[in-house]
Amino acid sequence: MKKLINAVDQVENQMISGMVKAYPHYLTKLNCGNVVVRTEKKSGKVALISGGGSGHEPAHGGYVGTGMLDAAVAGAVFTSPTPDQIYEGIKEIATDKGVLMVIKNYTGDVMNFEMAREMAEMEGIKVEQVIVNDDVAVDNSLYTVGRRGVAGTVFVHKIAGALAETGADLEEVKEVAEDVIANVRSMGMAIRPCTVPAAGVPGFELKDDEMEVGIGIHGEPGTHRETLKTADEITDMLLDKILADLDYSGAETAVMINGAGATPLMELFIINNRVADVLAEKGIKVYKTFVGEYMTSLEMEGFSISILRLNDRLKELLDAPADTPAFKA
Amino acid sequence: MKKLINAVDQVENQMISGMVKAYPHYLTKLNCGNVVVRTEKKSGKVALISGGGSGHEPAHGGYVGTGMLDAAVAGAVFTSPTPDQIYEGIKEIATDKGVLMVIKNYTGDVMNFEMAREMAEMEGIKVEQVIVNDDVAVDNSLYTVGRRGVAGTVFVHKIAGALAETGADLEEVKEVAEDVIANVRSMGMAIRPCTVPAAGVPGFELKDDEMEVGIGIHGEPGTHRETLKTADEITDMLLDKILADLDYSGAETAVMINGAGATPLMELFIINNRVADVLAEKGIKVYKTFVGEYMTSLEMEGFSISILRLNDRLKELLDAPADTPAFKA
Amino acid sequence: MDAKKITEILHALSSKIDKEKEFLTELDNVIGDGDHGINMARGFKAVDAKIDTLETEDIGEILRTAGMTLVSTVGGASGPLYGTAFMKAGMTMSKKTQISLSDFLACLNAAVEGVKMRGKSVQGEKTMLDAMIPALEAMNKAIEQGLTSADVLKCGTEAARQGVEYTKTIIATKGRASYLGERSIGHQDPGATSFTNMLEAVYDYITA
Amino acid sequence: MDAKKITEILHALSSKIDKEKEFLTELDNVIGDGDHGINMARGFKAVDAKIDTLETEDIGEILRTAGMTLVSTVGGASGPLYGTAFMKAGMTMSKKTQISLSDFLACLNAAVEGVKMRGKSVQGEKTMLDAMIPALEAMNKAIEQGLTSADVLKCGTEAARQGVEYTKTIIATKGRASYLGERSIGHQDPGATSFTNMLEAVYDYITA
Ligand SMILES: Nc1ncnc2c1ncn2[C@@H]1O[C@H](COP(=O)(O)OP(=O)(O)O)[C@@H](O)[C@H]1O
Ligand SMILES: Nc1ncnc2c1ncn2[C@@H]1O[C@H](COP(=O)(O)OP(=O)(O)O)[C@@H](O)[C@H]1O
Ligand SMILES: [Mg+2]
Ligand SMILES: [Mg+2]
Ligand SMILES: [Mg+2]
Ligand SMILES: [Mg+2]
Repeated sequence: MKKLINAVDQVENQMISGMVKAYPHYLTKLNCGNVVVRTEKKSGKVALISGGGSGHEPAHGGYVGTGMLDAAVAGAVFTSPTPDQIYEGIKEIATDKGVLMVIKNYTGDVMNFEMAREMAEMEGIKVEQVIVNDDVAVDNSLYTVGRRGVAGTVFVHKIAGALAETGADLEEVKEVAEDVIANVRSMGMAIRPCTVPAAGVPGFELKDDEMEVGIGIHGEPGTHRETLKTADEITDMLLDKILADLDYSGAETAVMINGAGATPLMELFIINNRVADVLAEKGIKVYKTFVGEYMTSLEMEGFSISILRLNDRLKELLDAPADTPAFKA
Repeated sequence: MKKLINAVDQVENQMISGMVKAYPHYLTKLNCGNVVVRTEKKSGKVALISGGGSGHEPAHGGYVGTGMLDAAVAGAVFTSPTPDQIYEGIKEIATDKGVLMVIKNYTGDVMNFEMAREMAEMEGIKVEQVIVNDDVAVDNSLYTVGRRGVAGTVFVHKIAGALAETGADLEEVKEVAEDVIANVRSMGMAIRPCTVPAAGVPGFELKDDEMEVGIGIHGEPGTHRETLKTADEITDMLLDKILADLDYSGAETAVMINGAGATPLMELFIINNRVADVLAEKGIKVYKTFVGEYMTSLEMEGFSISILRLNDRLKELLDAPADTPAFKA
Repeated sequence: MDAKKITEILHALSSKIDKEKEFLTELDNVIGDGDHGINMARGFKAVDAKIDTLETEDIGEILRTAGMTLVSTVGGASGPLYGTAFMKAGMTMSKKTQISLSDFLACLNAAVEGVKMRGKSVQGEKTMLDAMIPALEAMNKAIEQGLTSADVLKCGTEAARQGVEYTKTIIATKGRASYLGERSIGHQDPGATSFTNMLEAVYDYITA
Repeated sequence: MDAKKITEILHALSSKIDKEKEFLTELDNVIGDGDHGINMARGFKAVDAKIDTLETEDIGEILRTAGMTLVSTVGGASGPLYGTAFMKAGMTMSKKTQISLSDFLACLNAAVEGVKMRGKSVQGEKTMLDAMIPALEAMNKAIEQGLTSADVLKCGTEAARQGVEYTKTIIATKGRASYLGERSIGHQDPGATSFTNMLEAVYDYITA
């Protein structure tokens, strides 16, 4: 394992400390595990909290700030945070307007957030939640606990965060978050695995000419493994699944080409070159494109495509001002 | 070579096309090689142009927009662009106020930009240039052509671009760019090499426990190769060289922790955690920190630290609005 | 049985889990993400430390504290599940300083309900419930038959072990293993195994 | 010698460079970044195509066009250097339809001045100049002695080859090789080598 770290049991807290020291005007760390909140607490608005395991940087701390999240909670690498951490975050940011939890659909995440919610509700804090499940790779069948939440989550933060900033009610903010979830689909792939520091060995292995299609953001297996293809062919494969899952015809969309962590930006742009052409050909209008690292998997090499079907309201909220370390609009 | 590309001779143009398709409101591509200019040409201001080989994304196209560059020119991967490309860029953006070229100190870059300048001057365009040489790794001795230009270049784009946006004269803009150059120092290292697509093999090789210290942004050798150390030890080593080269005592600074391309953000934050502590201990105040990928080297794994000594004017210009695909302030 | 004994039993669970740590992790490696033993051992180590600081006769408080400690140190799926199980058990014992065998079964019943509620799961989904529910049923039956505490617990551990065997035969439809679909068949569930380990520890304690 | 012959000579340079491509690249691998042969071959291929489209008797225009083509297709350090060399040579031949031996030397002189100006370099820095300058001096001396064109060029290529040998003995202080410091000693300069190749091609053409 070749990593730029100090000790495997220090990566999470040194990461959070380094993040807070980089952006003190945006972020303040609570004294209860790796929880960051807005340095300037905003009142009179619904407060948003999200989080998950560490290793997805800039998610989730990078999205704390004006127009997005009010708090982010980071568990151990690829492990859900515990309810008490989440609860402390909720308590710190709660306003009269209530709190919305944005959860990615993993058993551990859902349970830990829900427990935190119960704890907060016992204190009289109004809490609602939405569960993001944008990954179309593994089908939502009898044998799964539903689809996984991946990079589309960032659109939920952006859009629900923008509405919350206007002072909208908890129900409205939850409703728009669910509107985003209903309209966003994602799928990813990888050509090189990542290594959880505490594990010390790669999460999976690929041959020199192999790729894993439909991979999750913790390196979970996807639909299948096959011989590496060209960027255009891979892009077409992912787009096919995404476009088959939701009717985007005639719609305006927001597109995110998300790097898994070790993918050069050059390659993400080459992929976007194809995405733009295919969507144009199909008459799907791209209103805005995001290319970069939004929801990573340590040093995994690969990418995901997320496509959000917009309506006038989502469009307006996507464009609304946001000022966070990792997302500015 | 395992890469998400279509063909080795297509990487540069598909990258630029993908970038322009992602950000059409910011970028327009000229019909003469890989040159991008602002979609909305700004008149009445000094126009800034920069560039270099491809493979450093988001540099340089990502910095074209309000408050930074007016044009960026991309050569083949790690190869200086040719004068005619640069010249077309200059012609497109030139205003009565003149054009400033921001060049990184490589023989090829300097010569190609200077030829473009001569061509432009023959057309009556007023052109000045600055040469960025912030890399403290290889000493500026008899046996070198001076220091290399690396990630500190982004501060030059930001600050000179901000002044240009105010309508300042060419001489003033050049002077502030030189002020940045005089006050910024950088140094990098790597734990894994990158592969130039056309070459097909890594630019160098490192053993499982080795690192290259003082590496350049094209993977050029630095000061030495040694056994991999902890993130804190490596950070201290780079900081020592940077802080010995310029007197930062008592100064306010801007810090950039730049990922080489494949380095997880988690590790960059762990490095910043140490940088912030060391600078605090030495009484060097950090006014602003930038953590991310600003000047990359394809999928090289490593990072560089840049520290800019600020004065009131540089501070104000660093804070001035910027709206480009890769840098927003 | 008083608060002191309950504290001793919790320490016994902790050392049992620590002993089984590697095996549980190996099981989770096959159909999960290979951290169940590590997660559980970390949590019970924290419980060890925490309960020794408690100065209370209230068994409910001790169990609730153990649950909250698990919740705040285990993480992942098993943290909230076992945490909830112990907290719910603790609630049935609120303010009580003695615990009887039927109290114990009421605790286990509350624990099962807690896991079902928290995990939105039922029997037959290849989870810890596939050991917990049969164990509870067997013990309820044994108590009706008037067996001794030791024999009741013996029936319970027997049933739990059979439950673990049963998990080998079914497809996971909850938790990480569910992504494997049919490939999860043939492997025993780590959570069902760790529950069985705990029940064994209780049996060993009262028969020692 | 007229425009047609100059065009033929340029094609001869191109095929010579193409033949030496691998060797030049190998040399650059050792003390540079291993692209000199590739860069030069790409540039001369473009020159090949470009000059055939020219319909002019003006030798100056042909040389300038070759130079501009090199500049816009080679990139890196050698693109501007050789490009400038050819363009400066072309300027001395502006509007001329015949080229004499002394015209050729004037061209070479302008080329040397162009490289020095563009590269901010002088003799002894382990660059193409270490072949160009000795070749020019030797040919100037030979022409004063009244030798034939062929013999003058022979003296030039001889001197260029010696210049290449000399580059092995010195430290690079310009270009990428300069970062190697003392480690650049013992290796011949790629640019000095490619210049010598071109001069050899001219000699071969006029003696063929
Ligand atoms: N929804 C659920 N209901 C009941 N038990 C569950 C559920 N999901 C997972 N489990 C149990 O949790 C165990 C896995 O725990 P652990 O490995 O610690 O957490 P994670 O799956 O988050 O890594 C499984 O073996 C199973 O017994
Ligand atoms: N300043 C300079 N003056 C003269 N020649 C130079 C100078 N810098 C480099 N060269 C020549 O250029 C050659 C390298 O060319 P090439 O490999 O094509 O470009 P690059 O170094 O940009 O990769 C060197 O061998 C040397 O002869
Ligand atoms: Mg597990
Ligand atoms: Mg886990
Ligand atoms: Mg070279
Ligand atoms: Mg080169």
